[in-house]
Amino acid sequence: MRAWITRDPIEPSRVLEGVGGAGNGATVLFLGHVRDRNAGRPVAGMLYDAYLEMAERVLDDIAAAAARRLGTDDVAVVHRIGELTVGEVSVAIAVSSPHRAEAFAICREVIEEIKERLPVWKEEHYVEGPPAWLGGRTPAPEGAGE
Amino acid sequence: MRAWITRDPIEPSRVLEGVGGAGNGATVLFLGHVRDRNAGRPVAGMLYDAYLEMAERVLDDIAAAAARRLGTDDVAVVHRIGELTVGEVSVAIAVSSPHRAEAFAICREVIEEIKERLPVWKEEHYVEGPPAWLGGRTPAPEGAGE
Amino acid sequence: MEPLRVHLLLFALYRDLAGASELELEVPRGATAALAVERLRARGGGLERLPAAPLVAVNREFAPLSTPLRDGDELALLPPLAGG
Amino acid sequence: MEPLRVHLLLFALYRDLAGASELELEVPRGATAALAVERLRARGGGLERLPAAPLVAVNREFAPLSTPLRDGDELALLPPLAGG
Repeated sequence: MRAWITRDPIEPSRVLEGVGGAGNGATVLFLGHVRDRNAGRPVAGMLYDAYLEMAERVLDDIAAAAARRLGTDDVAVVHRIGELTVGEVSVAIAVSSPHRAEAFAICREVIEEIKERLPVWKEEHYVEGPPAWLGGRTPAPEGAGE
Repeated sequence: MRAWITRDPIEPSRVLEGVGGAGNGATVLFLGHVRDRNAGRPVAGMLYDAYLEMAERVLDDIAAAAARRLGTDDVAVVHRIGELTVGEVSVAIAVSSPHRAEAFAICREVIEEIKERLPVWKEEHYVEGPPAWLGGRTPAPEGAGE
Repeated sequence: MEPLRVHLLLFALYRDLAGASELELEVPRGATAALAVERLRARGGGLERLPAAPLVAVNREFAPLSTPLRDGDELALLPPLAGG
Repeated sequence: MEPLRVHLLLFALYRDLAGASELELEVPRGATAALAVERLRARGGGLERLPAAPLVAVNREFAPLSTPLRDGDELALLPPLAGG
């Protein structure tokens, strides 16, 4: 199981190296990218800010919970922070499992958990006009009270 | 949109190169691997046989249908044939989409379609004892009559 | 009338059962894929071990066994599919 | 009694609104996170633009605003989360 936060470009092949033991028949990799537009407005890039020490712990917790569900260590997740340009990868999640249904389900759960719980924020930079912090989510009281 | 069948090892990074246009916020990559055991029996490797000319056309059809649903060309799929050892990748599917729910759903559909319709067969080679062709699927009459 | 010549392909388990991957077969005009399979099995020599109603493809398309054959068609007998 | 010293962290939009990313704050013993936020906003100078009931973390764990603070706690005000 590996979880980390980086300022450097994410290499999908390095994330895949963290999974794929011989007992697994399926690997699912998710990549999140910076899109070139949002709500019809041309986007130039995205600045990711994080509460780094907390984000590292939360990301580790999310990966550990996924590994517990899998029963193996075959989870790798990385989130990038800093300035990203259009098309760059902001988050990558790799999950391997004996069977594909579980690999798809757990990979999907990890990205949903990241969106729900990771203390990371993004400021969208537009081709024209001032940048704006994007609205996000507030964890449910259960999550906030944990 | 790219679909191909190969006798060479599959490089996930090459499959990812076929997708990920700037309008996309999400990429999902699926990899199928040869497992080290099946029904509790230690496996040494797998021989993939194909009706090559038909398999190339069917794989192309499957990728084209996925691209139509996406509305973009951001689908790449490759299936390997020949002799594979444990852990090697037999099939890889990459799908990019503006939103992650669609990328997950269409990637999953492509692997299900491959299992349902691709004229490929596999002979499992065991650590001990003679090899065996694995049982598979017969397309539904609708599929067979198309 | 001249019989039809059909080019027959066998894969995986069926190739092993038949001991051949390609065969030429002559069937009467108007024959269906089902009749071609019946004639093939009647040859014996291992071919009788092929199933009576396999999945087939005619000219690289899945096709019902009731499909009429034409001269020069490629008829493939396909074991249950196991890609992925 | 000595007041509590709390180390306050502000991120993203809240950092921009406050014009600061870190602040030291003194609050009375027995103060909750909610009271610390109230005192912070009362300082003015832009801090009044922070929401009265933000998401908070105490010592790097999400925590309810009713959480009592201890001396030296790290209290972070978190805008709605937007990772991924």
